[in-house]
Amino acid sequence: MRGRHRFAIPFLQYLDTHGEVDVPLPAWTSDIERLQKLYEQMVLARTLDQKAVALQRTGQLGTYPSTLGQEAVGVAIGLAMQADDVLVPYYRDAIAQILRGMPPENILLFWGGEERGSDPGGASQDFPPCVPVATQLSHAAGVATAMKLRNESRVTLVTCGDGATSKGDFMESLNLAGVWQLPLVVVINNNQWAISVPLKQQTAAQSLAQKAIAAGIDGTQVDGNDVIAVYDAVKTALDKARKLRQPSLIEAVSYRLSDHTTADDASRYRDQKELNVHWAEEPIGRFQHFLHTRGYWDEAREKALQAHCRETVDAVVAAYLAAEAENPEAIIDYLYAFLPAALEEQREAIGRKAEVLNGQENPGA
Amino acid sequence: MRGRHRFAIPFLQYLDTHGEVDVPLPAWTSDIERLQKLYEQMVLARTLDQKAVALQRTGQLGTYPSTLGQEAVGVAIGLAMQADDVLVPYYRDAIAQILRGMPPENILLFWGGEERGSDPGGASQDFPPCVPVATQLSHAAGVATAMKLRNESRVTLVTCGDGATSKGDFMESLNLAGVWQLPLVVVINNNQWAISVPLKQQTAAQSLAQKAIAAGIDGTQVDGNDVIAVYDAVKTALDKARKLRQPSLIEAVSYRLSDHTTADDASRYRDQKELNVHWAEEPIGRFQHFLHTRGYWDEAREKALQAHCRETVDAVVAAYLAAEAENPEAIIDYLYAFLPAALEEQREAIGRKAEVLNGQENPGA
Amino acid sequence: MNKPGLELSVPDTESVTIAEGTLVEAVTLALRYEMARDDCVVILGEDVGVNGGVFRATEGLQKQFGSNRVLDTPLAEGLIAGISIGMAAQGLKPVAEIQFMGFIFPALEQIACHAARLRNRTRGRLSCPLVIRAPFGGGIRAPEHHSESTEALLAHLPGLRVVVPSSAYKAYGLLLAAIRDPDPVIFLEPKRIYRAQRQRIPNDGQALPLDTCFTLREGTDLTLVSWGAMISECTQVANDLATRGISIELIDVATIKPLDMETIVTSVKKTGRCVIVHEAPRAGGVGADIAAQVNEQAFLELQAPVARVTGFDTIMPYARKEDIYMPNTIDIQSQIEKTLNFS
Amino acid sequence: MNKPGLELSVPDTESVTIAEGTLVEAVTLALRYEMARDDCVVILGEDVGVNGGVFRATEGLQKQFGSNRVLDTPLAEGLIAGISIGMAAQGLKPVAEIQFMGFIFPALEQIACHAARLRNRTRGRLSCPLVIRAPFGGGIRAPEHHSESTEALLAHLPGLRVVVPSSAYKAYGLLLAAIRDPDPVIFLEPKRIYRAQRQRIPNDGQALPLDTCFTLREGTDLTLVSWGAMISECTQVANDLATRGISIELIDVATIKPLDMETIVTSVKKTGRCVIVHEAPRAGGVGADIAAQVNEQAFLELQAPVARVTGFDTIMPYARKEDIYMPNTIDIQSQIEKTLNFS
Ligand SMILES: Cc1ncc(C[n+]2csc(CCOP(=O)(O)OP(=O)(O)O)c2C)c(N)n1
Ligand SMILES: Cc1ncc(C[n+]2csc(CCOP(=O)(O)OP(=O)(O)O)c2C)c(N)n1
Ligand SMILES: [Mg+2]
Ligand SMILES: [Mg+2]
Repeated sequence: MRGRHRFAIPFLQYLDTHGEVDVPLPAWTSDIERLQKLYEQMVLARTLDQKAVALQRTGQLGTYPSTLGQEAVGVAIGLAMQADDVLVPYYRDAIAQILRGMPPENILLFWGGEERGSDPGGASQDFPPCVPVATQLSHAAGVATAMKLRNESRVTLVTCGDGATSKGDFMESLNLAGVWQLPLVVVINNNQWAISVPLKQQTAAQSLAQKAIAAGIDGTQVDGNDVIAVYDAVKTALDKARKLRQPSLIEAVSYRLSDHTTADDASRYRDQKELNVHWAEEPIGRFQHFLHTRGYWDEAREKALQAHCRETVDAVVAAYLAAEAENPEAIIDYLYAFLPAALEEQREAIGRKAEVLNGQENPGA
Repeated sequence: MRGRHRFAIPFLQYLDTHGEVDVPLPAWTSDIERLQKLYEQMVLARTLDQKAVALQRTGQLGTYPSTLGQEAVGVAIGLAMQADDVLVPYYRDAIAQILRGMPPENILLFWGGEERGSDPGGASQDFPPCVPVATQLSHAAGVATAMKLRNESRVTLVTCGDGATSKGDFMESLNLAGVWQLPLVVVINNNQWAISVPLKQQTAAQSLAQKAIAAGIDGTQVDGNDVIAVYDAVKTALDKARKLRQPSLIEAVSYRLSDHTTADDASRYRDQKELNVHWAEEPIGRFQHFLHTRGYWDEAREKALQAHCRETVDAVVAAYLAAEAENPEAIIDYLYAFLPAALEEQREAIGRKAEVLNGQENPGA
Repeated sequence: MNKPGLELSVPDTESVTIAEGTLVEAVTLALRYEMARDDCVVILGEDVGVNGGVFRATEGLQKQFGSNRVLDTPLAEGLIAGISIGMAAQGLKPVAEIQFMGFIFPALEQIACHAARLRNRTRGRLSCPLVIRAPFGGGIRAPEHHSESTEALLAHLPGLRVVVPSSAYKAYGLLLAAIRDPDPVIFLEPKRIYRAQRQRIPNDGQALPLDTCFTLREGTDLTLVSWGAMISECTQVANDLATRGISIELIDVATIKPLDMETIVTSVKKTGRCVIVHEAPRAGGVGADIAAQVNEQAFLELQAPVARVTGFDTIMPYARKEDIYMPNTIDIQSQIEKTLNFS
Repeated sequence: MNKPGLELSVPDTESVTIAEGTLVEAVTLALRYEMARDDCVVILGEDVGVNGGVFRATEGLQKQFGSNRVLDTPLAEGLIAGISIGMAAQGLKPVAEIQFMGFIFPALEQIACHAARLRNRTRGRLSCPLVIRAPFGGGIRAPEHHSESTEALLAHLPGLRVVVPSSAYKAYGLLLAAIRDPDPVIFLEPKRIYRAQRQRIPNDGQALPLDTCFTLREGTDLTLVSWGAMISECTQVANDLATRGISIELIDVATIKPLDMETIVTSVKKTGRCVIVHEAPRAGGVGADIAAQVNEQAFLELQAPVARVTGFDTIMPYARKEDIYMPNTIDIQSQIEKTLNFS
C-alpha cells in the first residue's frame, strides 16, 4: 500500500481518421464476414436512428436520443457479447440492444411512450435502458456480483456517457468491481458532450479511462470511431472478465453528431465548425473506406445493404405503428407481483377513468 | 485527450518507523519551536482523547470516536492552516479543531449531546464535524468555490477517512476541484479501517492518493505517523492552493489504534497482533525519539508537558461539566432564521413538555 | 439578512418595467432582477450556462452576468446540492437548478442532512440561504423520470421551505422571496404550465410572502385546495361550477412548507366542505397532511369528509398513459359534486 | 415465487425450536432460518460480516454461511441499494442492511427510481425481491443522524412495501415474509426496543402477513394506532387506562405500505375516536395519511377529530434534549383524554 506508484493508460486505434491502417490488425479481423457485419450493422443503426428522429419530428414518437456518429460503440458491444451475458445499457444504446435480440420496434415503442418497449425479447436478462444517469452502473455491478457468487462464466457489460462519469455511483461501482473482482466491463461512450456541457467542463482528467486507476482496475482508451478498435477492446475485456474474472473500463472516444435528444438544439451551444471537424472522423465512412481498400466491400453490396436497411426500417415502423394498445390497468398491474388489497379500488378507478377518457376521444362511440 | 497517459503517485516520509531520518529534512524543520509544538500538541491531543474515552466509560459522555494513533494528522492540519482558511472536518478531527481555536470543552459538549458543542469559537467559518460519511467533501468544494469566485487567497481544507473514499460524493467533489481548479486540499486520514472493514475490502486501489488521478489533480501519499511528512505535505498543498489555485489530495497513512468509537469493540474483528505491529509505528513515540536524538527534547520538558496536559484536560472537563443547560426551545429556535407562524404552537408545546419532564426529574421541585 | 417580503430598493441598473411573460420567463426575470440587485446570487446546475437550461429558465443570464455568476456544473446532483451548501455557508446565495425533479434523489442526502440542518446544527452560526429550483409534474409527454411530483418528500423534512408557484406572477414574486429568504428553499416549477399563459409581471422586485396560501377566488359552498399546475384545472372547474350557481373558494397553497393552515381552515370553517387536488400519488401526499389538519381544526364545521383528488398510487406511466394517471377536470368536478352531495 | 405468507417446508438442517429472544435476536433468527432454507438469500451491507453488524443483527451469519452469502460492502449506501437491485434481478434475494436509517438518503435514488420500479418498467420481466433493513428511531442517545424516523418518505413511493415490527415475535415473522416477498421491502427495525424485552419465538419459519395491521388489544372507547417502538408506550398507556375503566383498542400498523386501512377504519367505526402516535415529525408523517383516510372512511362515525401524537416539526435534537422531542406516555395519555372528552 505504501510507496511510489506508477500507472499507464493505453490508447487503442487501428484505423486512423481516414480509414487508413499503419499498425498490424488483430487476428480476428481475418474473419471478413465479421468485418462486413460490423459495417452493415452500423449502417442499419444509422438508418433506424434517422428514421426515429423523423418520426419524432412528425409527431409519431416522443423525445428520442439519437446515436448519430456513435454507431461503432453500440455495434461493437452488440456483436462482441455472448447471448447469455447481460447488457445493462443506457438510453443511447438502441443498436446494441437490437443486436442482442430486441425487436427493433420495441425501441420505438419505448420512446413512443410505452413501458412494453423495454422488452429485450426472448429469454434475455438484459436491463432496460436507464434514464437516471449512472445509476445503471450499480445494477451492473450487482448483476456481476450474482454471476460471481454463482461462479458462472457469464459477463456483465454496462455502458454510460462521459457526463455519467462525474456522478458518484459511477465511481462507487467501479470501485466495487475492483475490490470484488467482478466479471464486469464498463464502456463509456465518450461522445464529448453531456447535453450542452463539453467534456472539459466535466472533468480535468486527461482521459476518462484513467478513472479506472482510482478503482485499481485496468482502463483503456480507444478510438470510438474506429469500430475495429472498439470491437477489439470490448472483446478483450469480455474475455478477461469471463476467464480471469477481472473487471475493466473502456473509454470509447466518439462524438455526438446529433443534438442531445430531439428536445435539444445543439446549435445553441456548439460551434458548427467543431461539428464539421467531427463529421470528417465519423465511424461509418472511415470503415467503409477501409473495407473498400481491402476489397471487402463494393458498390453492389452497398446498394443491397441500403435497400435492406430501408426495408427493415419500414417493417419496423409498420410494426411499431400497428402495436395494439395496452390495457389501462397495466399502469398498476405490474407495480407488485400481487395487487395489494389496498389498491383494488384504485385499479377499478383506473379502468373507469380510461373509459371516460376514451369516450372523450371518441365522442361518437 | 487521446493518447497514452502516464501517472505517478509519490510517497512522502522523513521519519522511519523508529524515528530515524535518512533523507534531508524540509527547510521549515529548522524552526525547532515548530517541531516542539507539533510534539506537544500530539501529546495534548492524546491526553484529551483518552480523557474523553474515560468520560464515556463512566457515563459522562455519549458515543465518542477516539483519535488514538492518528494524532499526527490532526495536529499537522491544525498547525499548518491559516486562521481565515476554512476547515471542513469529519468526526475524528477534534485536535485540528482545537488547534484552530475551538474551546476544547466544545468537543465534549458535542459528544455529550449538545448542538452548541459544534461552535469552533471566535469568528471562525469552520464547519462542524460531519457525521454522514463523505458529505463534507461537497461542502468543502462549495466553500472553495466561494473563495475562488471572490478571488480570495484563502484555502479550504477538508478531511475524511479511508472508508469515505468509497462513497460517490468523495469523487464527485474531487472531480469538481479538478475541473474548477478550486483552492481545496483534501486530506484522507487512512487509518486502514472503516469500523470493521479493512482497507483491502474497501478498494483495490494500490493507494488512496491515486484517486486523485481520476479527477486530474495531484495526489500524494504520506506516512501519516510521521508528523514531519504530514505537516510538510499539508503545508505544500495549502501553498499550492493559495498561490496557484490548485487542488490536491493527500493520503495520510495512519492507523486506528482505538476502537472505531466507544460503541465499538474492535477485538471482534481485528487481530491483536496487527494492533501490536501498529503500536510500534505510532506517531508520538517516533517523533519523541527524533526530537531526543536531535537534542530538541528532554526529560524536564516532557515532565512539564505532561503536567500541563493534565491541567489543561482537567480544566476542560470542568468547563464541560459546568456548562449551563440550553433552554428547551432551542430545539426549534434555530430551525429557521425566523420562527414560522405555523410552528409557534409547537414551540409552546416544547416549553410545556420540558417543564413536565423537569418536574418528573425533580419530583420535589 | 433581509426578512423575506420586505420592500427592497430597486437596483439602478434595472428600471421598473411591466413585462408580460410566461411562467418560465417570470423565473428568468426574477433571477435576472435579483442577480443585478445582489451580487451574492450565483446560479449553478447542469446546462444552465450557454444553453440557458433545458427549459430556458436561465436563458441569457450567463451572457449578462458572466461565467462566475452562472456555473455549469459536472453531472452530479448530490454535488450541486452539496456545493450550494458550502457556498451558502460562505454568504453566497446559490440558486441551483435540478434539471428535472425526477433527478433530485441524489441530492436528498445533502438537502435533508445538511441544507435543512446547518443553521440548527450550528445554533445559527452558519446558515443555508440557498434555493434549489426544479421543474416538476407531468403532462408533457416526457420520458420516464421526467414527470414526478415528489413534493411530499421534501415537505416532510424539517428546516426546509417548499414553494410552488401556479402562475407567472407568483413565480416572479415567490422566487424573489425564495432567493432572499435566509433559509433553504425548494422551489418547484410546474413545467406543464411553463408556457401555458402570458401574464403581466410588474418587474419591480417585489417579493411575495413565503408563508401564506393565496385565495384565488372566494366562495361559500366548498373550499378547493391545490397548488402548481393543477390550479389551472381547479380554476376551470370553479368557473364552470359558478355558472351553475355553485360557489367555490379556491386556495392556492403555494407554500407547501411551512404550511399556512390558517387560511385553509378559516375557509373550510366557512364553507364546511373541502376538496384537495394534487398530482402526486395519494398515499403520503401533501394532501393527506392538509386533510388531517382540516379535520383536526375544523371538525365541528365539516359537513362532509375532506376529499382528495390525486394521482394514483402507482408509478407515473410513460407518455401514452399519462392522461390516465393525471387528475383532470372531470375527476375534480365529480369529486366536488360528491362532496357537495354528501350527507 | 412464493406468495408471501404461504406455509413453507422447514429446512432439514434446522429443527423447529422455540427460541426466546430479543427483537434483534429475532432478526438474526429469521435471517438464519431463511438463509438455510433458500440459498438465494444473500446478506450485504457495511460491517455485516465478521462484525455481525453494529447492532449484531447479522451476528454469526458469515461464519455459518460463508463470505459468499454475507458480504461486507465498501462504504456506499447508494451502491448497496444499487447492487441489491442487480442481484435481485438475477434471482438472488439480497437482504441489505443500511447501518442507520439516517444514512438511507444516498440509497433513495436507487430505491425510488429502480427498486420500486423495475417490475413495472419491465412489465413483470425483471423484479426486485430485495429487503433493505435499517434500524430506526430515537431514544438511545446516539449521535446526530442516528435517530431518524423517515418512514414517511418511503411510504410515499409507489412500488415499495414498508414494514415495521414492534416486537421480537413480529420481527421474526415479518422479516421472513419480507424476504419471501417478490417485491422490494423496506424493513425498519425500532432500535430503541432492540433489546427491550425477551419473547418466545417459535423458530418455525412461519411468516406473518405483509398487508394487515395487528390488533394488539381490543377496546371500545378509542382506537390507538401506532407502530414500532411507540407500541411500547401505547401498550403501557392502554394498560394504565384500563385500570381506570377506559377501553382502548390498540392497533399496530406494522405494514406502513401498503396500508391496511380496513382494520383501522373498522375499529374507528366501532370506537368513534382515534389517536395516532408516531415518532417522526408531524408534518407529512404517516399519521397524516391515516388520519386523512379515517376521516374519509369513517366520517359519520367519528365523535372527535382524529388526533396525532408525534415528534415536533424540527430536527431530532442531540442526546440531551432527545426526550423533549420524543412522544412519551404522558403525551399519549393526555391526548387520549382530550379526544375522549371532545365534544
Ligand atoms: C441523474 C440525472 N441527472 C440529470 C439527467 C438529465 N440528463 C439526461 S442525459 C444528460 C446528459 C448525459 O450526458 P452523458 O453522460 O455524456 O451521455 P450522452 O447523453 O452524452 O450520451 C442529462 C444531464 C438525468 N437523466 N439523470
Ligand atoms: C453515509 C454514512 N454511512 C454510514 C455511516 C456509519 N459510519 C460511521 S463511521 C463509519 C466508518 C467510516 O470509516 P472511515 O471513513 O475510514 O473513517 P474512520 O472512522 O475510520 O476515521 C461508518 C460506516 C455514516 N456515518 N454515514
Ligand atoms: Mg456524452
Ligand atoms: Mg478509517
